[in-house]
Amino acid sequence: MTTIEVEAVSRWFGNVVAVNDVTMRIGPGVTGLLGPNGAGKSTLLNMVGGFLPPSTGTVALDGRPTWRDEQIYRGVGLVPEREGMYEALSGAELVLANARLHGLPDARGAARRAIDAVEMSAAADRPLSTYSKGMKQRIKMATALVHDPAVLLLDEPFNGMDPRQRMQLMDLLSQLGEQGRTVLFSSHILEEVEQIAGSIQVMVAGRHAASGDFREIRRLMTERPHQYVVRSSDDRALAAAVIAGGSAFGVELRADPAGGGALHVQAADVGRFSHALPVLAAQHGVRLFEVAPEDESLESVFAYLVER
Amino acid sequence: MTVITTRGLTKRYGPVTALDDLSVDLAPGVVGLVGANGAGKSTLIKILLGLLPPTSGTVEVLGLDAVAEGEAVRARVGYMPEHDCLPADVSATELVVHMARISGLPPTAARERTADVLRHVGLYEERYRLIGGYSTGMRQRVKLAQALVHDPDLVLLDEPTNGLDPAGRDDMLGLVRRIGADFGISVLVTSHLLGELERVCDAVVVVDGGRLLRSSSTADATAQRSVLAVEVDARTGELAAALRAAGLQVDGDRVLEVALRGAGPADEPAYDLVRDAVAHLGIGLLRMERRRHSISELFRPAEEAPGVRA
Amino acid sequence: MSVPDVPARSAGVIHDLGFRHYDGPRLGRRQVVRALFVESTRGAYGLGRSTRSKIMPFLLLAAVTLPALVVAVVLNVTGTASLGIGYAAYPISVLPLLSLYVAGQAPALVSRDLRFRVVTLYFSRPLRREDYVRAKLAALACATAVLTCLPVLVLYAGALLAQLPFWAQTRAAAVGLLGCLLLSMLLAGIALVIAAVTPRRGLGVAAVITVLVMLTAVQGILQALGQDQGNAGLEHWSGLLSPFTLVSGLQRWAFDAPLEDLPDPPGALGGWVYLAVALAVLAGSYALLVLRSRRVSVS
Amino acid sequence: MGPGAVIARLTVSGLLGRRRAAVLVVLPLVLLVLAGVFRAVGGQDLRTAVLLLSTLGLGTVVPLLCVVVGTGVVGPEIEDGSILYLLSKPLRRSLIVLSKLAVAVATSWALLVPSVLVAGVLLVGTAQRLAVAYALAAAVAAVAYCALFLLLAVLTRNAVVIGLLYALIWETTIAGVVPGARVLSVRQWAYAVAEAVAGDEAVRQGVDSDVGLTTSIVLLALVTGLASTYAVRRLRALRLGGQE
Repeated sequence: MTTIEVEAVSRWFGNVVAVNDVTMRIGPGVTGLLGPNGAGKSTLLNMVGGFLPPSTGTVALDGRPTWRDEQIYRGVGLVPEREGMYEALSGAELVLANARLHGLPDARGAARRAIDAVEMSAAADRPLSTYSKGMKQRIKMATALVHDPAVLLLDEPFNGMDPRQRMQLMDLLSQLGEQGRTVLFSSHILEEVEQIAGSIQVMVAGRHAASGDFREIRRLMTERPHQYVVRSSDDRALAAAVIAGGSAFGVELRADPAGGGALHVQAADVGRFSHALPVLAAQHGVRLFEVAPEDESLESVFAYLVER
Repeated sequence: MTVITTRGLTKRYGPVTALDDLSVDLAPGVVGLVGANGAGKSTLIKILLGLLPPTSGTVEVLGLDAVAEGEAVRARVGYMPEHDCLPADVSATELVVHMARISGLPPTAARERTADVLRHVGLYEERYRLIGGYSTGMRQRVKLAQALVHDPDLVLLDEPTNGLDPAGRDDMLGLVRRIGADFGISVLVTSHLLGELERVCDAVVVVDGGRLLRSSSTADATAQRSVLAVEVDARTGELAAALRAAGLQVDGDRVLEVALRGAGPADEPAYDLVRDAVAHLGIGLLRMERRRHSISELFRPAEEAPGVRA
Repeated sequence: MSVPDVPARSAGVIHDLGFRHYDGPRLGRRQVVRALFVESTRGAYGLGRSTRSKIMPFLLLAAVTLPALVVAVVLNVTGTASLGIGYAAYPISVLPLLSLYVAGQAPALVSRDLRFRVVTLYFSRPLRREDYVRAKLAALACATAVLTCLPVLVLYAGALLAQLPFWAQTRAAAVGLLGCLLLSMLLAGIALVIAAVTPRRGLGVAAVITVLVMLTAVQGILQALGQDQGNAGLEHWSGLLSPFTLVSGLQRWAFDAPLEDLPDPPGALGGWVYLAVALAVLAGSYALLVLRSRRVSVS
Repeated sequence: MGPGAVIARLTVSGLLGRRRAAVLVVLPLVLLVLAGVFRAVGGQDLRTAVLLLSTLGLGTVVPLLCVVVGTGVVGPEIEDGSILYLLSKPLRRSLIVLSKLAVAVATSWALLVPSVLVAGVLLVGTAQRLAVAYALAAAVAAVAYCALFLLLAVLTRNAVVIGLLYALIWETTIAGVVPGARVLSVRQWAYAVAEAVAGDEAVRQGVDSDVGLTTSIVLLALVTGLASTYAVRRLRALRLGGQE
């Protein structure tokens, strides 16, 4: 059971500030490090992995700084984003080599168990150069799991994977989280993180924008001014009612590119609006076909978190 | 008039069959080519560009035989590769002007069209910086620009949103939409991030293991499923109970999935029942939309997908 | 009262900035290849590329031309009767710098397209693979020709300014320049064939330098051995091994250029063999490059 | 199989790519072929043998081969990021550098020592112990060169070009012009070793060096030691990722 402690950490390259005064504690379970491209996720992951010294502040595992201390890798597994691996070897040979580099007593057994855990036993003996992106990703996972680490760091593990491969990797990460390991992975795609990350740490432009359980953050986000799209049997009447009701400060009737129209509502307070809408619709006998938040995308969520 | 026509198109690399007897007719507009990694998407694109001879079958692009008249096809087609293909030590303008010249544009036209097309893809003053320092999003825009600069009749975009974050993805999809709609250029776009194809394409071709799974307009492919997804901000259990009491079939815990009878929206009772139940309980309606039958169901392992597979 | 019709001042107009189609002329294969040739030649001197890539080429150009300038100036100042160094002998005297240039630029022209997979953009256009090869070969040959011919021209200018006998100097300079052109083509061919094998720039440079340095070293040693052993055949045929001595041999044989300490093709037949080998190297490198470009898969 | 051996095996799999192996084999081959030609043409005398072994052998083949091997044992792994599999292990960085240096030295010895020995014997048999002298000199030079070029590969991405500039420009033209530069040239130290081993007749024929034997040995050891320790320090602080 290891905790990652990041205390007031900043990191800059020349005058480009990649990570700006970030403090977070990451305990066991699956944590998603979320943020748009260039938010500083990789830089932070590299510092946690001991490959980049923080410009200020400290990055430690259970109190032990990670920079320039190779002993931390007894308990840390790394899955890099880059695909560089010893292509001439086969998957099994690479995982076995990693096991031996860790000096494991039963290297062969550990390697076999790691390959089974990522379901790569069938193709393990083929050379890595013939592997697809998904297979390479799973072998990278095996190399990071072979010494049964307490901490697992994954940089954009889902990049370029199709849904099938992604679903398998998600199940694997969830299992690892349940085994009590501290799994920290970075991603810039909301859908992936939402399904498996118990808690998320959100970074935007190097700043620590939000942290905590994913649903908490979703709920926090609903108190902000919100764009909503509504389709109903009588948009014009509903628009009038909503404005009269006072729970929205802007309504716009816009034609859909795919035909038909929709009501775009700028809700002042989502709580009041979401309560008022069904009541108003019922009172005016307007049938609601669709009610959906319009700016669910990660970018707008974080843009909001930054402006706050 | 079809943009792309293939008949019995097959491509084998030794034991591996990349394309297996594929016959499609793609009309002008934005067509999505969907498939898992290794489903034969890139092989098809190489054959369309006349860079790879098929094992058997015929392929016609813009009325030209891609095998015999490959050069003529490549003159009228733009191609945006999936992988990175940009040199690091030149600027975007320099590269796109050069590629325009290689597509046969005279110098002045090459410069003017480059400036124009870089504006359309959203590259402004960064176009003069060296590509080595570009972000993923900017690199994708340069790749798109070089595919458009010589005013092709058809562009082949191989996973244009790969590696982009949500904002970048929305911009790119908007661009792909504009190419089809405003620029009047037919588009074949491949992807495996499925939600986006629904928003952009007029028609969808689904391939798996080199075989044609389905080819239909987007409307059919994402025919709205007969389920209404409802999300409220409190007392979801009570809402579910109320809806079941009103005779609706409901499952799911945080997001309720209310089964619809599939009849037209006019005489579907569920809408009003949900509206009144929520109003009666005095809770907030966060979301209510028909769960679009997203193409991803096609890819969930057969036994899990709820009977949607065509 | 009717409103006087206001004279139409310059009626404001909002232009449609939409995507404009192009229906102007589309150039043919020849102009496309010329465009690639011009761009690659400029690229070989870093023009149109980052400033960092301009340093090495221009540094070498200066290093190659400086000695010639010094000779020319000394010639005019001291008014000595003859040019210290013959035009034909000049390229050999700066052999390491020429080798370094082609070793540095060949990967920049070819390996760069392989490493960043820019070839995909080229071959997904109506550009034929052999046209790509022709353009790149011609580009490196021209770029190297600038490097080899400039100092010779400087010497020639110096000689004329010093009122050395015009016809003799012109003839010698012409022979020198001809040699430079042939040498540039040979070096370009050899360097590109080697650089095209690997996308790694560092390895490409190392491989080209290794081949050129080894060829020259081996030729020198064999020639020395031939002289020691009095084995004229070995001494003169050793010239075939290195592009530099191939060219100087031809200059001696065809125009009996003043290159006493360099191998001289033996007998009447020797010259033709030298010529045949030179042409074989050029044709061979072209064929190998086309073969390599065929095997490059797009995407 | 201990960690050191595993690192060696991974390094070899990265080093001997098809194309790099071709360059490595060509170099000693040229030396052997030439020795054969010399023998056929009757170049048995000492002077030409010294000429071939010192200029072509120690002067060209040894440095060029060591540039490719020295940078090849670590450069490719840093460039494509696979060095991470070594760095993310509880291994002392010195073990990583020493294992890689061992692979570089072993590879260069395997390619250089036998070919120089055979070439020497082909030329002058066992006269003046010439073959052994140059084989030993090549071996000693290879150690220093590999350590230097390995350090270069850890320091910079274009280690090969800089290595070539040192081997081809510094040690030949500049060393020729500037006597002082000879003191700092690995080749001169190697010549000193050859001079010590070879017979007096050979020394008169040109097997000599501007640097004394003891100084050469000390400098060779110093360069190898310093280069390796500095490589360890740089590898420990090797920064991966971030906004490069």
